[in-house]
Amino acid sequence: MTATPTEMMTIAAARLLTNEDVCFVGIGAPSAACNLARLTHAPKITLIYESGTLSTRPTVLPLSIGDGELCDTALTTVSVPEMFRYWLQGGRITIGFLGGAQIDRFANLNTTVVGPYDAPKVRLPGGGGAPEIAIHCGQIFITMAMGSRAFVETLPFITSFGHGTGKGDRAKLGLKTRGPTKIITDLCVMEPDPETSELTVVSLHPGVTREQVQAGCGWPLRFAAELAETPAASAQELAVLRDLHIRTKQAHGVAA
Amino acid sequence: MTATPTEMMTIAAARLLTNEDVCFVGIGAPSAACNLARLTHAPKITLIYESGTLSTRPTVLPLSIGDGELCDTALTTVSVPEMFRYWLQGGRITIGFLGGAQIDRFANLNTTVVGPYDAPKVRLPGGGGAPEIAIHCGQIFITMAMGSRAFVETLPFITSFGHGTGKGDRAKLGLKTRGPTKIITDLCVMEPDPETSELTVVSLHPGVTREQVQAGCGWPLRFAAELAETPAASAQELAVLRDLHIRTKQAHGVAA
Amino acid sequence: MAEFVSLAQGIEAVLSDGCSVAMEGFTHLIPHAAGHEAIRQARKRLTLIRMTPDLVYDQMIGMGCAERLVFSWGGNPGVGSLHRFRDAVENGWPHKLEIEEHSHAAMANAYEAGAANLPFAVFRGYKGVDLPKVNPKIKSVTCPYTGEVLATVPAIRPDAAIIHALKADREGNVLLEGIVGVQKEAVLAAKRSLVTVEEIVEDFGPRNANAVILPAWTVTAIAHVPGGAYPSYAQGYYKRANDFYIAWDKIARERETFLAWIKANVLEKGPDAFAQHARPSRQAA
Amino acid sequence: MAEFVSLAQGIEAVLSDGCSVAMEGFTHLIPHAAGHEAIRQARKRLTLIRMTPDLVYDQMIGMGCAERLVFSWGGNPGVGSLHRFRDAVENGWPHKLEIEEHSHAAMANAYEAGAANLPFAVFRGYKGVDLPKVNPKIKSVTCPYTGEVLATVPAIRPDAAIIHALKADREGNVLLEGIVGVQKEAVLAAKRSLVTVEEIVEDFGPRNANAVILPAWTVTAIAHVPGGAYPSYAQGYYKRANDFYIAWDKIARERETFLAWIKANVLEKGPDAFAQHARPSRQAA
Repeated sequence: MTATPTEMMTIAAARLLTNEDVCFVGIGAPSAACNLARLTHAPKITLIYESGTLSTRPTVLPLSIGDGELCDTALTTVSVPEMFRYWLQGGRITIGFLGGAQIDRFANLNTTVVGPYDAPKVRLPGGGGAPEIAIHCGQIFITMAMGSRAFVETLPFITSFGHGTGKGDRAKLGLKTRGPTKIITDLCVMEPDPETSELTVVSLHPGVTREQVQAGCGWPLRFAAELAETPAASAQELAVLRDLHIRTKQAHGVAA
Repeated sequence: MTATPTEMMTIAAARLLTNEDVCFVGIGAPSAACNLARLTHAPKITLIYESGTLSTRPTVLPLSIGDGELCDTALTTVSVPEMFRYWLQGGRITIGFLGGAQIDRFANLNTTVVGPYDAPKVRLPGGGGAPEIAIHCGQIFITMAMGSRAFVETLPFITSFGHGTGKGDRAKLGLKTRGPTKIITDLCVMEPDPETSELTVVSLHPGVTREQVQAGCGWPLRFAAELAETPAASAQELAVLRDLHIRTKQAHGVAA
Repeated sequence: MAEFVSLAQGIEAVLSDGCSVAMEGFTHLIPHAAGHEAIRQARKRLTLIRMTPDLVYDQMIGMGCAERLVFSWGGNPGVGSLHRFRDAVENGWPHKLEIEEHSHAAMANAYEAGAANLPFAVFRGYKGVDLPKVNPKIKSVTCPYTGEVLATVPAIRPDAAIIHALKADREGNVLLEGIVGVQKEAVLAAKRSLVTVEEIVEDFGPRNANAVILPAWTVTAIAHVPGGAYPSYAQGYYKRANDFYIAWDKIARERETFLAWIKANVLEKGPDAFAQHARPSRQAA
Repeated sequence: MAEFVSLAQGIEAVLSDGCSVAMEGFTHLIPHAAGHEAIRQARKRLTLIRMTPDLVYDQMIGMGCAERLVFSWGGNPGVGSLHRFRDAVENGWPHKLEIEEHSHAAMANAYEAGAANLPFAVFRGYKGVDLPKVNPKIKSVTCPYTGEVLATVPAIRPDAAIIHALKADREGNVLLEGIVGVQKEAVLAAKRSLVTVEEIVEDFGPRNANAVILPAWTVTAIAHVPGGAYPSYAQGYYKRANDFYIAWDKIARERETFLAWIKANVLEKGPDAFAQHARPSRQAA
């Protein structure tokens, strides 16, 4: 069995998680990655969804951030004001997952508009929890499929803050959290450069070339001097992930 | 049967309450008055204790503001921050009960210190909920036994605000609530004068003379032109109140 | 004190043309039946307030009920776009829609401040992002102790709040359970409120001492609308109709299919149409 | 992640000389056994934070543990004075006690702000009263939208929080129920926390979806101390010992009777002495 690029993204993200993490989980790849970690090497990982469910253990993936499954399997469920005040702003989350329609080389994200704000070409959903997830979680993992319309030179709108215009910008805003530390894509893993905070490819997924990665990015990409290859998905990782997706599809009648 | 002065105070206070009231109840006479009203003419009155119990219906009087009985018989119980934010500051209380060690002629109250704050002669318990009860409830009923050390010319410390130095002071502070509208004592009932807000005796309890009331007050008291006599306690009022006290004593081993 | 009414009476009582309304429910307990009734009554020039407009506001926007939208995330959860919302913002169809956009944290805090009768909320947010440049309501205060500058947002104080809840008792108290979102805050922040419920019971019976309950004297009107949250869900009653959320993407993508769906499923139906979605399963308290 | 410890170990772990501590419980669930252990371990120069000092702090103040008291109502509920508190404030016995006095609303808001990781809380209060004249920590901010001036109080962020709860499960999650006061906020606002519990259970079992639970990863240490709230109470386990609250008035009135009581009931006893007060009656969740 070989992992699809999307599966490889999910698996690579899952590997970064530990039993000690408290994750603020978004729908889609983050939810799949967090639950894959929970069902494999990190059974004690704590998952929190912004709908208020604390320490939830879904047996299928939710389609929405507030599926009943999340509440049924949670330790407890708090109100949304409490979630944002005591839990997110409270600084109790170690890892927040974000994604977006667009990302720039300093891992700032746009999920608001393409084109001018007042007369948008494409109106995207907006920020939701992202602007504050980006600043309150200990660190941020971003999962996004690559493409030159997604990885862009300049964002039309900054919905959530990554590293601004480079190293030191977070500190200037008084932020003590680390911001985006890993960008896990369908082709590679990137990290901010320790000196400049510019995103740098540190690991290529099996079979992926530098050229393929560059083709999926709107700015000239930096590659680490010692470029690693992401270990291939293990049979167990793939089996557990696919089983999770099958269960999910059976439960919802649709994929999540 | 004749009511004792304390019973008369409780009964006179109870009569002022209606089915439509939402009362923020303190321990002692206010609790007895509110529950007497509930057990007689105002069965649908809503009682709230600052411990977080909403719409509570105790069968015995609580000794403390947070007795288990209040929670057991409540519609629900909220946290104390929520109580003070959503319910008291939220403006959802029609009548707040207050008492105090000392009161002045404009119904300001002291429950903090006698003597200088930094070197008190007597250190009293302090404000608790009173400073905000005094400003957020629709109106305030004060229950206090009279005495020249309690009804004083000048307060050493204003713990909760009544009518300040006279009519208009509440409005100057931006307050839209009515403040103290009734002072129910063991000897009489007082109301702020409509023109000056100075406390004025409007009704003497049965058998009480003007001289007795004046003897229990440290400033020259004003009496209403048409001074009423408080209707005597009815047999039913007394029976229900005494029965409540007996049940309370049996439940606690002590009076409340 | 809460009055028991029909859904039509309830919407008439709390919702008037030009008023502001918060119809809340965070994924769970979204008051869809009430939204349909507002469309049937052809309410106009509403300011619609909701963290996630969801299908309920996509439908109302598409039918021209809204003059202004206050929101923090305008997508179809797990699916994609809200096409009627996009068509209004991008193309002004059926007419121009003003938007006031926040983050979730800001709106959650703004509801909380509204319930607490404060004029504004303070939170740590919006650092380094563009939304404050396009939303003049986002301001700041300085902490008088530390000097830290914190974000502020005006309290949400809607004219009306409309929510769906699990149960009401005969006295008009309302019980919520599960993902409770900001519904309690929305009701407490509003001038008047309508609650649609799955069930009316004699009393709630044994329950957790800290159950989430809105006392009768905080609610204006209660309407019994079983299934009224569909295609959202009611914990312990019926599940979220994920397939309908996916189907909506296609229905709402084109104006014609949207209008046809509304005609057949809203204009030519009544609140009873929701009852088929209510399948009582277990007690929720 | 919560560790299970003895009460003695728990107090050693979270409470050091000179630190600030919030031992909360609003009438219900007051951590008296923990207070006794702090006295036995002879903690000194503590900043004691509590809305209602109650008997637990009267005892600690009388034994010289406290340098400073942050409080909002310092009486014996339903009875009268806290004599050891008064003796400290009025006569400096056993030594001078600094006080920082607030209203309940201010402290409740300050705990809430602490739990929310904010530096201060905003509320509408203290109008026309004298406390702001003697407490320089009471300040104000101006609403950036309405111009209204509102009161502020610094967030409470204690070094340690100590509470008593009904149950912990084997993973170290903590369940509260009934009058929950400000305990959750106190734990979330503190750097470290100790929770004494009536019972340790395998798991909480069926419960309300919105039960008040502190997850294991928000708690430092848990000690099993049945009866540990006595003479306060634990909902569903044992009732408030109103007779002891009344008896305390006489015990604490004189220094000698107070010291004799502490010697016999605290210094010469251990946490096991509280077990006699625990009479499990019903499940609380």
